[in-house]
Amino acid sequence: MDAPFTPDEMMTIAASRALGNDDICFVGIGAPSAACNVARLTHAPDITLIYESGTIGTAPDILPLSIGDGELCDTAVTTVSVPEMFRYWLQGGRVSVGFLGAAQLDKFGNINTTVIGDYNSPTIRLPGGGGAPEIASSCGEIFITMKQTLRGMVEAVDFFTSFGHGLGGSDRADLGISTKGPTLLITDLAVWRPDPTTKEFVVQSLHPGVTQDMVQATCGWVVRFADDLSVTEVPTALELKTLRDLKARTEAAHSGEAA
Amino acid sequence: MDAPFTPDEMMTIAASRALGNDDICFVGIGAPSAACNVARLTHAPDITLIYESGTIGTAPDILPLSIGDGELCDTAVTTVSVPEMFRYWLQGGRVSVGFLGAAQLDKFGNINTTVIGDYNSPTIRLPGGGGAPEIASSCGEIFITMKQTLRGMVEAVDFFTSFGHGLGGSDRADLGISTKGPTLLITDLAVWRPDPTTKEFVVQSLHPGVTQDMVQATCGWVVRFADDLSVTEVPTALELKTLRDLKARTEAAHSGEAA
Amino acid sequence: MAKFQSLKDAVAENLNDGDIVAFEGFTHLIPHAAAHEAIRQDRKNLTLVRMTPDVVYDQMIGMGMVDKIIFSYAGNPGVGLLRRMRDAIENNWPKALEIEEHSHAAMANAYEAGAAGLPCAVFRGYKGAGLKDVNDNIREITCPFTGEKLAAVPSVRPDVTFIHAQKANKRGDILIEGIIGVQKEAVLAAKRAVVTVEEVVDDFEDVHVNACILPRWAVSSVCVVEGGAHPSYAHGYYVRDNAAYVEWDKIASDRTLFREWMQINVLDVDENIFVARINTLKGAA
Amino acid sequence: MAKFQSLKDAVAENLNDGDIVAFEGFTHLIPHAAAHEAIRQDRKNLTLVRMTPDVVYDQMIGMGMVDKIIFSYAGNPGVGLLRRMRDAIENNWPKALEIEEHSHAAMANAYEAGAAGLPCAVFRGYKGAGLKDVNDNIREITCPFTGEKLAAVPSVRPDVTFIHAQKANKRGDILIEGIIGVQKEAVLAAKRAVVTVEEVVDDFEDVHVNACILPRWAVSSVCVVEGGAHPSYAHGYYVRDNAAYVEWDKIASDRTLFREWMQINVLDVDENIFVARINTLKGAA
Repeated sequence: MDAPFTPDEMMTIAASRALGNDDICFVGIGAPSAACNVARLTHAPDITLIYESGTIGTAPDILPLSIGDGELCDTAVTTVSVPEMFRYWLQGGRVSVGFLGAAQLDKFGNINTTVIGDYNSPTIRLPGGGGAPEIASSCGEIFITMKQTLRGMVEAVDFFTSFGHGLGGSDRADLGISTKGPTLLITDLAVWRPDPTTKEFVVQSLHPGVTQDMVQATCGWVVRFADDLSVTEVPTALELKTLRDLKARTEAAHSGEAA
Repeated sequence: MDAPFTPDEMMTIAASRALGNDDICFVGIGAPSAACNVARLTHAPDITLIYESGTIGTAPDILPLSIGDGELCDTAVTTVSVPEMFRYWLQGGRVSVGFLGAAQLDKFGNINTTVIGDYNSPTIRLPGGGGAPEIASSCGEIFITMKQTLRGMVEAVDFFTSFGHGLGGSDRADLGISTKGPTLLITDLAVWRPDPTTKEFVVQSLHPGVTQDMVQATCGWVVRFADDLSVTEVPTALELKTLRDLKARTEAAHSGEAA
Repeated sequence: MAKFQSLKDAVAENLNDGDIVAFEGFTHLIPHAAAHEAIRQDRKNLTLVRMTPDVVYDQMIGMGMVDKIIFSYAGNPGVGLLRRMRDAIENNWPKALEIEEHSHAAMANAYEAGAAGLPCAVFRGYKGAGLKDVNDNIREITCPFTGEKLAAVPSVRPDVTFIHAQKANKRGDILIEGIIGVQKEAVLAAKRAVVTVEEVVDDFEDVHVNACILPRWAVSSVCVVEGGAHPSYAHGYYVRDNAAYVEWDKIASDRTLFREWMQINVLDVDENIFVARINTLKGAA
Repeated sequence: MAKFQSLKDAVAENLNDGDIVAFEGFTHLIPHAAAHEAIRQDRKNLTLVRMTPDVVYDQMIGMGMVDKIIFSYAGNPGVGLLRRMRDAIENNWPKALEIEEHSHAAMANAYEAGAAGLPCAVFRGYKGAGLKDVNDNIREITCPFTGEKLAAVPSVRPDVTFIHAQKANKRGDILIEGIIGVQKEAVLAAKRAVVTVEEVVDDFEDVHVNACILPRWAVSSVCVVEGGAHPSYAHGYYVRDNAAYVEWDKIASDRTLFREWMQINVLDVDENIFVARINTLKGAA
């Protein structure tokens, strides 16, 4: 019998499975960081994790609170300057997967982490793009992970912090962007992939126990489900233990206790 | 009574005197390197010597045979990459004095180390400019040192490897170059400085024992001598000993013996 | 040429009202003590530059010292938003704040171009991104060989940059190790540079030949402030005070609470307070 | 992803006739052994790229393998001129050599731009210099903010780069220390990269956090060739063989003498000869 697990754990573990041993992965903070490190600690021990602080090939024992924690540097193959990171490693085309979170996301994988409302007189001023605009255009492909909410998954983003597939179709290529863009969205309820032609995200699999209604109820656009809709494989005992141990070590370290 | 000395020694020592303790000096190889290190070992112990191999603040015990010898790195404050050297330190305007040698030089301080004859079918193919074109434009000012010969000091250089004062006057500023360019020429016979207006090199002092005829006989342009022409101060015992010890250590090291 | 002096003197001599100023640090080595001294000296009408403005810029904005901010990510790392900065942008409190917003790639390139003495940075970026529609300092430049359109932004050239580093040697050379961020570029791009350090050592003989070292003639002032990065961290000295970052979210959420905290923890003290703040954070580093 | 293999196999798999190839090294760490293997495998119609072509490029040009060279300083460091390269340029022997000549600043920027994935490099250079009149690959670009005219050159993007480094670890990561030149850029700018190393160590645990390390996935092949930089040097292993550079000047001065030397010292041997060449040069390093 499988252990019970939370939607958040399912999201992180499903995301981790998308990463391979040979991937060079540019890691955003939060959920992407957990997924990338679970992958490293399970099926992809040789994956290269890069954080925008300049740490290349890092293998943290605990999850960093920020993208510049000391743990990332201590365990990295090397740590380079931030200009070098963005010029040689990201812009240089050396990164296979960029893993991003989102405050607002639309069905074409466009991400907003800049403002809610008008840019010049925003309702809510969010932190901004950081590395995301060029992560989105320079990495071979983009994986996105976020929890579903009506506020987060919207028909149209208030601001194009980073470009996904624009208004769909060939928008991306038309702008002269040669990378694939968003190829995967993993939420706490489902796994989505873009339609090959329209580029709209289509639900490929529902996490165990999730219904189509639940997905639609927490998504601001009309959801498309794949004809061969499947159920996401449940987390294995190893995956769950790995994630929970990682979170426990992280909790202990960040509250000042020995891990 | 002063010790006897060679014209070459006088040249190096006179050149060394032009450098100050606070100078940040980009050092070409050959005579400039000897002069810069004599300055460091006598009156300018805190001078910063930079070689284009990326070594910053180097203090070699022996003279390097090339601009990338290990001795330069071993004794440097830090060693950076060559792109960083040319971008941050040279182009960034951090260097006060660039010290160059020359295969061919004209009276306006233009240097040729590229070709003798036509560029596309040269009589003699020289090594080329290396760092010199941007050293000449980016350093606060330029000192030049070379032995006088009719082949070397010519009415017009065959090729503008690095730009001095062009055809004189305001040529340099007219090209949008804001640095001073050549402000000093030290040969084995004399010390020269450009006329403030025409920018033509004018002999300021003759080395001890040198006559105006000797200077003209080894110079391909009609030489101007300053109204208040003086005699270069003879090398002090300390200067001579410092230079000779440096050369002896260098000789010993490069022939494989212990210094 | 670096002179060793007190932080108070270094700020007084190098930071003027109306300056463009960068207090740089990428999570690591953020110069908190220097920023607090600037707050105590009540500098006005500053333009702040930083890739990742966090708590110190939130504090300076909340104190009304800032006219404009040039940045690429304004968050409290691992915690959330910057509430004082939001209050300025959304409600003009305590005064309006002009923003010039970029991506990290653009800012990193702009510092790099500044260090390189260039007027602008050229890179491949902002493709499809909304910022280029709201920021006139994002333009295009065409490669004269391929015809490709590239992005251009003005280089960053601060009047003065403040950084925190691990060590100076007795001559005034500066050693930075670990996550080095854009600190070298921020110093070299600036007219003047003030560096606070954890300690002064005799020399750097045992330091790696290619380590990130700023020679003494590339900085204006060196000030010893042990713990001067707190609640940020100094690799090899002390770890990040995550609790302080979490606490800041509460403090900054209320204007009165914010002002009280600033009075007690910044205005009424001096930089000597920092050494005590890292007491429990050593050892783990 | 780096694979450990013999130099012979690495050259066979990575270097093709007609390739644009860089054997980089700035006085230090020049990949002589790799270049000699390329000579033994008799590659043709190469375009060679290097800031400071010296003895190895003189040898390859003299052997008739080279159609074109892109460079910024062609000399025998500390000795004089390159006689085989001169013979090719002045007398078309053994065949004509096309040259594309730049300054060091341009080449360094061109490698940097190649590593950064850009089509061109932008810098302030060539002011008043004659090269821009004889090289159509030196053009102007205008800063869209200040109107300043800057120089532009195409980025360097070799088909394959060869470098020599001190160490690989067992995973295939590469460590370069000392005068690092443009080697990192030359590797990252290239489609493929072959690295010869002095030795393989278990790991880089004791190496400085900011040392120049190329991760294994940034290189194609790693080959252990002890002494593989001779007569150049490897910081920490052996010193420069200055006598060999002086000797080269004599060898290269005569076409027959040159060919005889190449037959005996390159064609009739393999890379295992290099370890003996550094015997008397260790210790002092």
